[in-house]
Amino acid sequence: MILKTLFSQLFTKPATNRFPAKYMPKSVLGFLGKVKEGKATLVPPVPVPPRFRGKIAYDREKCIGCQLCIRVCPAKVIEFLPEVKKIRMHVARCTFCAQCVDACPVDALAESPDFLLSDTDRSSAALTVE
Amino acid sequence: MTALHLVWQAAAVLVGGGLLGLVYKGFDRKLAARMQSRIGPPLRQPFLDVGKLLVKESIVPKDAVGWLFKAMPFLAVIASFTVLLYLPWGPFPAILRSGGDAILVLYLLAVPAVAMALGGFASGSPLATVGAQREIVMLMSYEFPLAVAVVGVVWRLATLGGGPAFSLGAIAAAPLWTMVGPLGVIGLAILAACLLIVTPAELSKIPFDIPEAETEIAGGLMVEYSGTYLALFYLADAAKTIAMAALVVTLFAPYGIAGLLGLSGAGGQAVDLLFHLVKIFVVMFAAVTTVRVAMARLKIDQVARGFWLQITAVAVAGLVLLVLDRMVVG
Amino acid sequence: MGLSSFKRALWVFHVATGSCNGCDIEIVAALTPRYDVERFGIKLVGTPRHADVLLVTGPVTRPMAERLKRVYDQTPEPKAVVVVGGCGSTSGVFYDSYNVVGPVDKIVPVAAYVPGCPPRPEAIIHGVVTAVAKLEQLAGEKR
Amino acid sequence: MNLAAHAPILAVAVPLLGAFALPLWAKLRPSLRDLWLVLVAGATAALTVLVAVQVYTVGIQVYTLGGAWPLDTLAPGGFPIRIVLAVDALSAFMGLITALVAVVGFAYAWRYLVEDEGKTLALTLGTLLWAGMLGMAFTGDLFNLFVFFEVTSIAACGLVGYRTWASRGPEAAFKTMVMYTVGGLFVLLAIALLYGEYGALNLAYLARQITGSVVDRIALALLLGGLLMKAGAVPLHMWAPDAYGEAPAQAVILLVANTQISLYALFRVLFTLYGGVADPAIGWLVVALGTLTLLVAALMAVVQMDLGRLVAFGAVSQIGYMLLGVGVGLTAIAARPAYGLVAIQGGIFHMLNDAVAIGLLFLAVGAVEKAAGNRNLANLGGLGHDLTWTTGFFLLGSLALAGIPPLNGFASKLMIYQSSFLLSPILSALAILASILLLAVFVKAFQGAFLGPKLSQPKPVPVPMLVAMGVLALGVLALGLFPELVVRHLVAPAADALWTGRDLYLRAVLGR
Amino acid sequence: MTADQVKKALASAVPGLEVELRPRPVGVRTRVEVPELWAEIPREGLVPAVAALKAAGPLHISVISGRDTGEGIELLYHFAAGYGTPGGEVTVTLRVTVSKADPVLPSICGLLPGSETAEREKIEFLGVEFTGIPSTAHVFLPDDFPGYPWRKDDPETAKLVNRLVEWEGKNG
Amino acid sequence: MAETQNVYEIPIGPIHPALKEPIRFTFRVEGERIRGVDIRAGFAHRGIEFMAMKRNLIQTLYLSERICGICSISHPITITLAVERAAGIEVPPRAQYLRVIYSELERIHSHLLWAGVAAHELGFDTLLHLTWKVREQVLDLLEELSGNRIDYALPIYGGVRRDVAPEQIPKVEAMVRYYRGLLDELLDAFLRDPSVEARTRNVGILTPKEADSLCAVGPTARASGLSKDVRQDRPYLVYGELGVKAITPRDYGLEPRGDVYDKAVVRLLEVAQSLDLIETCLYEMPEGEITSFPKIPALLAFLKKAEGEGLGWHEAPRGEVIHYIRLEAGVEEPIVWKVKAPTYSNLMSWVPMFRDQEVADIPIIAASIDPCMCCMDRVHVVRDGSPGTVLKEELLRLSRAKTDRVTRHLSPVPRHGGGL
Ligand code: SF4
Ligand code: SF4
Ligand code: SF4
Ligand code: SF4
Ligand code: SF4
Ligand code: SF4
Ligand code: SF4
Ligand code: SF4
Repeated sequence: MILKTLFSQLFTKPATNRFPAKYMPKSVLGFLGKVKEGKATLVPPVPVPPRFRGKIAYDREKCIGCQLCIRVCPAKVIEFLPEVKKIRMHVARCTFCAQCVDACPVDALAESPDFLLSDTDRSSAALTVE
Repeated sequence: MTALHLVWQAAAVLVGGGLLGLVYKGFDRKLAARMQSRIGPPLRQPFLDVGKLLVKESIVPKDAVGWLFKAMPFLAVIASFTVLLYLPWGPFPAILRSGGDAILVLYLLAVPAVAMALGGFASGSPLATVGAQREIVMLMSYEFPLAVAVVGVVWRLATLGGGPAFSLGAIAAAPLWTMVGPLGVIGLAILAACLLIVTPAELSKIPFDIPEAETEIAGGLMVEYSGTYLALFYLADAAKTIAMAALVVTLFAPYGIAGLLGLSGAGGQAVDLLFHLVKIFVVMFAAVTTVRVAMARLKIDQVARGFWLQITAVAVAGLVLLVLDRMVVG
Repeated sequence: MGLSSFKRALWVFHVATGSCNGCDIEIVAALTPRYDVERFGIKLVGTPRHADVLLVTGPVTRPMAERLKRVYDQTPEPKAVVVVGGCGSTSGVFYDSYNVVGPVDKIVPVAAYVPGCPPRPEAIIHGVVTAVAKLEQLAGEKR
Repeated sequence: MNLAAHAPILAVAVPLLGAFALPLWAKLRPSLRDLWLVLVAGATAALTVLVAVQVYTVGIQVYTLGGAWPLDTLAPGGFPIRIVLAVDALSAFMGLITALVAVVGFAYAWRYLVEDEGKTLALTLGTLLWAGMLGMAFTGDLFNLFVFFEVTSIAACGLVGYRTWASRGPEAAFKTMVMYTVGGLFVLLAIALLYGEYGALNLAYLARQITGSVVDRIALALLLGGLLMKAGAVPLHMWAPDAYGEAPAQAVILLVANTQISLYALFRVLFTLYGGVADPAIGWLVVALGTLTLLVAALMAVVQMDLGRLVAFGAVSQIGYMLLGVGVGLTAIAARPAYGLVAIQGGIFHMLNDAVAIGLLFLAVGAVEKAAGNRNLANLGGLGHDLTWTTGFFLLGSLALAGIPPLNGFASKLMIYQSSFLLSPILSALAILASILLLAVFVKAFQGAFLGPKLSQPKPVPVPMLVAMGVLALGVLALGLFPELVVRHLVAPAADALWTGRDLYLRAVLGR
Repeated sequence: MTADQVKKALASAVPGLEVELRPRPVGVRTRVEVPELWAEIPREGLVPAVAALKAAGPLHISVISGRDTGEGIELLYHFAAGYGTPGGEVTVTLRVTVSKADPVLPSICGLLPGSETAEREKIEFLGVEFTGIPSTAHVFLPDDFPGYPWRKDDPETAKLVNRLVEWEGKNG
Repeated sequence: MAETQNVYEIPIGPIHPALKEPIRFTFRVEGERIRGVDIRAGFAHRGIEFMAMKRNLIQTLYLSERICGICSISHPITITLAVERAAGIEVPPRAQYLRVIYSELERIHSHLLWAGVAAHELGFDTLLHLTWKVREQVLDLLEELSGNRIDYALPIYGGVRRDVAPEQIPKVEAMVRYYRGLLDELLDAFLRDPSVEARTRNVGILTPKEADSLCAVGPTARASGLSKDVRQDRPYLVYGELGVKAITPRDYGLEPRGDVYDKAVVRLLEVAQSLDLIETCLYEMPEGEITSFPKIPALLAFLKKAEGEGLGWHEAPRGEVIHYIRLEAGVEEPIVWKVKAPTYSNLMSWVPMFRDQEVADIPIIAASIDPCMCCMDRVHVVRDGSPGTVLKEELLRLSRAKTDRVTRHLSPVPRHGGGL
């Protein structure tokens, strides 16, 4: 009977993960400031598994400019910078398929656990990887 | 009682009732969330919602009959808050009393529904129209069992010579359960059950939220309302929830506990008032919160048929038992 | 009251403009017990009239563009648009279709973008919070 | 000549004679006709008020025309036509209702009726109907009651059917005529029986003599039947929706008042004539008919698609409430006078409220028809965008009729619920149910006609029509907000007249 | 149903039809071969062939694929014959080519109502016509869509393409 | 109103709050009953097949994943099967098992998703919360295995991209155990709840005959009692040797009626079936390579040379998916790629399912085939082709007729009861 489940859930701990705080703070900026000062804590999101496909990390030093990543990327994320033979990634376009990671012959690309990428500007510095 | 006194008391009840309504709404949402294994919104969420709605733009759609569209939220609020004035509050008698306040309350409870339906109709949107149609059918469906339950209790009390007819105050003062015979007790229990079933319907809560059915008609009645007008309906709903639960309590469980605890005077009154509020909460939790989390929405004709046939039959059976009880007990 | 209650009682309306369902189901997931955005007073509503925030997913197909605009116009002020997903933010993989006219910010003004394909529910929460922070900043500047 | 003393007979005679003169004036010039009508109506209304004031302040007014004394009618071979008027508080109350309705109706008709569509005829018939109603209300003897009954019947049927170009008008008139004639025959038969038994037609005299014999009972049954038929109570209501549907709006409200006058006559018979031999069973019968009427009519209203017919069923339903109230009073008054009196007051008060509220609705329907050209809900819609006042009036009337507080319908219905539930709780539950049904129906109809997107551009509603409706709307509000005043000063004396005042009435007429 | 049965049915309907069997090996421990039949069929043969397939056993149409071959339009009707037989379905693909000058085919909706969506889709995407189809309304594209997206010689669709890559053209 | 009621058209769609893609229905309604329906899709049409003709196959693979985020294994698996067939690529045995495991995980998540959405359509939000709460478990596992909760990016031509690592096996087992323990509660909540039953029994019936002739697929067909399941009928991967049997309501001891209730039965039982399949594969799966092309450049080069055509098919959670692909040597892009999603086949089943049903049943009936598009919740008053042509009056009249019907139902008197 569903009522049994309901009442038992009434008295058990909710399944909710409290990211980033239990309730909406009165002021988000204020809260973030407090977190910075160490006066408040940010509840972390549900932990991501080891090989989570988050924002792609780019090791500019390793990159040899072979453009393989560009060939496999389905979303036109990656821009080739011919003068320097390096790449620039426009993360907002990314589908996080990590095919570029698989393709890169020198492991210049890697998956990162970073997935909280919201921004008010889709071509901000945080969303541009060079 | 001086006029000033009256005004003061009325203001207290209105403000208190409104606040209480929002608080209960907060509890309702919180508990529903907990039953669904969620944390749910903070208790003060309804206040925030209303506050937010008040700062929003209030749009009157092009196809709407403007004055009616705007007037109806006010009518709903006025009616549902007026009910609060006619209800006794535990140890405190109702602010307004008149011979027929039980009937008056019945009608006043119907007014917000009518106001919502009219508002929905007036908004000129097809979805709102469908919702309003459903609201009207709902109103027609549940009103009879509701009337039978209220009238039954009032009548039995009158036959026992308790106070002026149709007076909620009299009912609150003389709990019927101990005055009637065994048949009467069964009858009363049946009527109480009917009233509990009517409660979510009266408040348009699942499984009776047909007029607003979000997945079918996207908010139905309320589709076109925004901002302040929506806030007013929100408040009306909060007040009506309280009123309905308080009506159930007044009719079927008007007991105080101050006597049991040996308290009297101001302390006793405070305890009784608190106890009254707790009872309201229990009714709301049982008839609204629990039901709405544990059921699917029904279809309008299922509801109409159910109320007209089954629930009406049950209610009438309860009434008949009361009548029989009268013949036996006197 | 103003902003302080506004941002703690955000009612959102979801507009799918040709998304692949990925973002849409994650939006719904954000409502369900694990993430429960109702904690923040966020509520999914059935009509733009009740909405404060439009959650837009998808690259905006040709037939949906005009409807998106209409929904935006129907939403009472103040309002904010949060784009959920990479394809809504930039058109993503759908960059060269004859039936895609997006991305969303070409059609309506956008307050925050949530990259991801689809973003995790937490990222969606983060997106809404980002939008709120932006509102706060704007309000602060005005003051 | 003392105007006050002759006021009762003048109140009947002025409209009666005035009506016959109307067509003559119209032949000369329509404006002269209108002037004449204003004079006649004004005089009649003033006379009615005067009578009422006298009755309420001084007491029962008895007037005999064609004889010095009411009982002279007994004398064989005397003056053949003898009109005995006996106006007590209830009669005066009814007179006031007719005056209100008639004045408002004429004001409305001024711009509502179209000159070359029988306006003169309609006004003539209306005045005649008014006269008949006043006669029924004021008369003190049975035969005159019958005569005025017939006057109203003829005038009413004329009003229903004079618009011969409306295909269903004559048909409805015929239907109505049949019912009225049958009703009239019943009444006549009853009178004959009573005359045969007691050799008298004077109400008061008969009331003294009546024994409750089998013949009396048969006569009562016949009277009940005839008057209920005219009042449009279920199951004898079939003519009413047709008639209300076909007659012009200002006439409909007169027809409504006419049904109330018939109820008045019924109450007169039940209380004054048969009061001495009152039998609770009769009371129960009236209660049952009342409940049936209010419920069945409400249910039938649900399925109407024609705005006029829909309101008509609402009107029939209200007759049920009056019957219920007075029936409960009849049943309970002997055993529990307090409740009985409340019930009767409720029933009587509801007459006034009904006249005002349903009158408002019918006038609004007329306005809709005038503005939009039809009354079919399937073709109406969105009138609220333009006809703001009419919209408001219709809504107000609907809510009042459904008994939504604080409008007038609630005040009287509450009295009816309060008292009827003592007889049986199910009665009040059913009465409440019917009200809610009506509410639902009217709200639905309201939305159908007035809300939603605009379908076409309606014509504006002429100001006099709006004013007429406005007067009734004010009535709705005033009666709803201050019911106590009205009950205390107007209704209570009228109700008293039926029961406690019976002896007074008999003594006033018979002199002992 | 076996591949042979299907072959026979097809052969009886369209005499002289060449049916190619392309067995498809599947499985890891126990390898089985799932029969796939492919046949090129003149458009007059389509309806008789489908009728024969239907007569031979429960028939299901999965979809119709198509392409612009340059000279003509090639439609591939993918069926599952013996639909719902555990392990016994035979995939049948009938290839019909029509010229661009006369891109008309008979509809098979009469035999297989489930093929309506697929046929309607081909109308809007390839600009073919079906005789006897219950409805020709578009399914996916607006009714006033100017071109046929899968045609190679269709300039209209290309005009509608927006290349939505914001960084292109900015740098190198 | 007379008995000769007019037939009205109400168009419904295409925006709605809950989820999924937009579509538009045009219902022909008589009084309150639905007499017919026309369906317009394409609001979410992004021209994927068209775009693919301009992209290489690896890019196309990720495009196929974005046909729909719910079936983000099904479409990639199907396209890989088609390409592998066309290009003649062998898939290592372990990869075949892994593909089955991933597909079945997807089926579990998808069916639970459906259950929640269906409950939501019925206004039973608690069930939405409960099912989606337990659904998180399988999403966690999918995230663990694939690196994302949705859009798994797992299949690749020639195999799969990620293995189930030994340390992940206990997690898979834990998930299987978790759902086995919950199954009864789920069945209870959906199949034995009176209010759910009241809304789903005998609603939206699709008879076996109709299902057959309209080529319905997946749970939609199986709920009507047809024992059709691509995994059973037309083996691929290792399904042939796993002994999959199509699930019909008979497996729950019910005679199939083809209504919404039966569709719930089938889907819930399939969750149990998937658990069994996952367990079997987990233990039977041989060791070995997971792809025949560990190096992407090699894969790209091979595909560029490949020539041929091929079909791939798969039983997605909603039914048969089939892809046809044609490759030509020297061209990286597919020459033709045709995608057939299950909803495509089931679209026409709506027509008989809606017929003679009530307007209030539209949401749940539409949801019952688990469409990838079902915008019925917003009544969208647009006449075909020209958005904005307002037909509100019609709808108003319709809704009036509805109230009339309901109230007439209640009223003991016949209409026009006032006749002499
Ligand atoms: S993760 Fe995929 S979409 Fe993103 S950059 Fe790499 S290949 Fe392109
Ligand atoms: S594949 Fe690797 S090395 Fe080549 S361009 Fe990309 S990041 Fe650089
Ligand atoms: S961002 Fe990705 S998951 Fe979201 S709708 Fe677009 S393609 Fe789908
Ligand atoms: S799969 Fe085909 S039909 Fe569907 S959106 Fe893509 S191109 Fe259009
Ligand atoms: S329904 Fe599925 S196949 Fe059709 S457009 Fe949407 S995602 Fe593509
Ligand atoms: S069936 Fe639906 S959910 Fe599955 S891939 Fe197709 S569109 Fe997506
Ligand atoms: S069909 Fe309904 S659930 Fe699906 S996208 Fe449209 S509105 Fe949303
Ligand atoms: S305007 Fe039309 S498309 Fe837009 S939300 Fe409303 S119904 Fe949907």
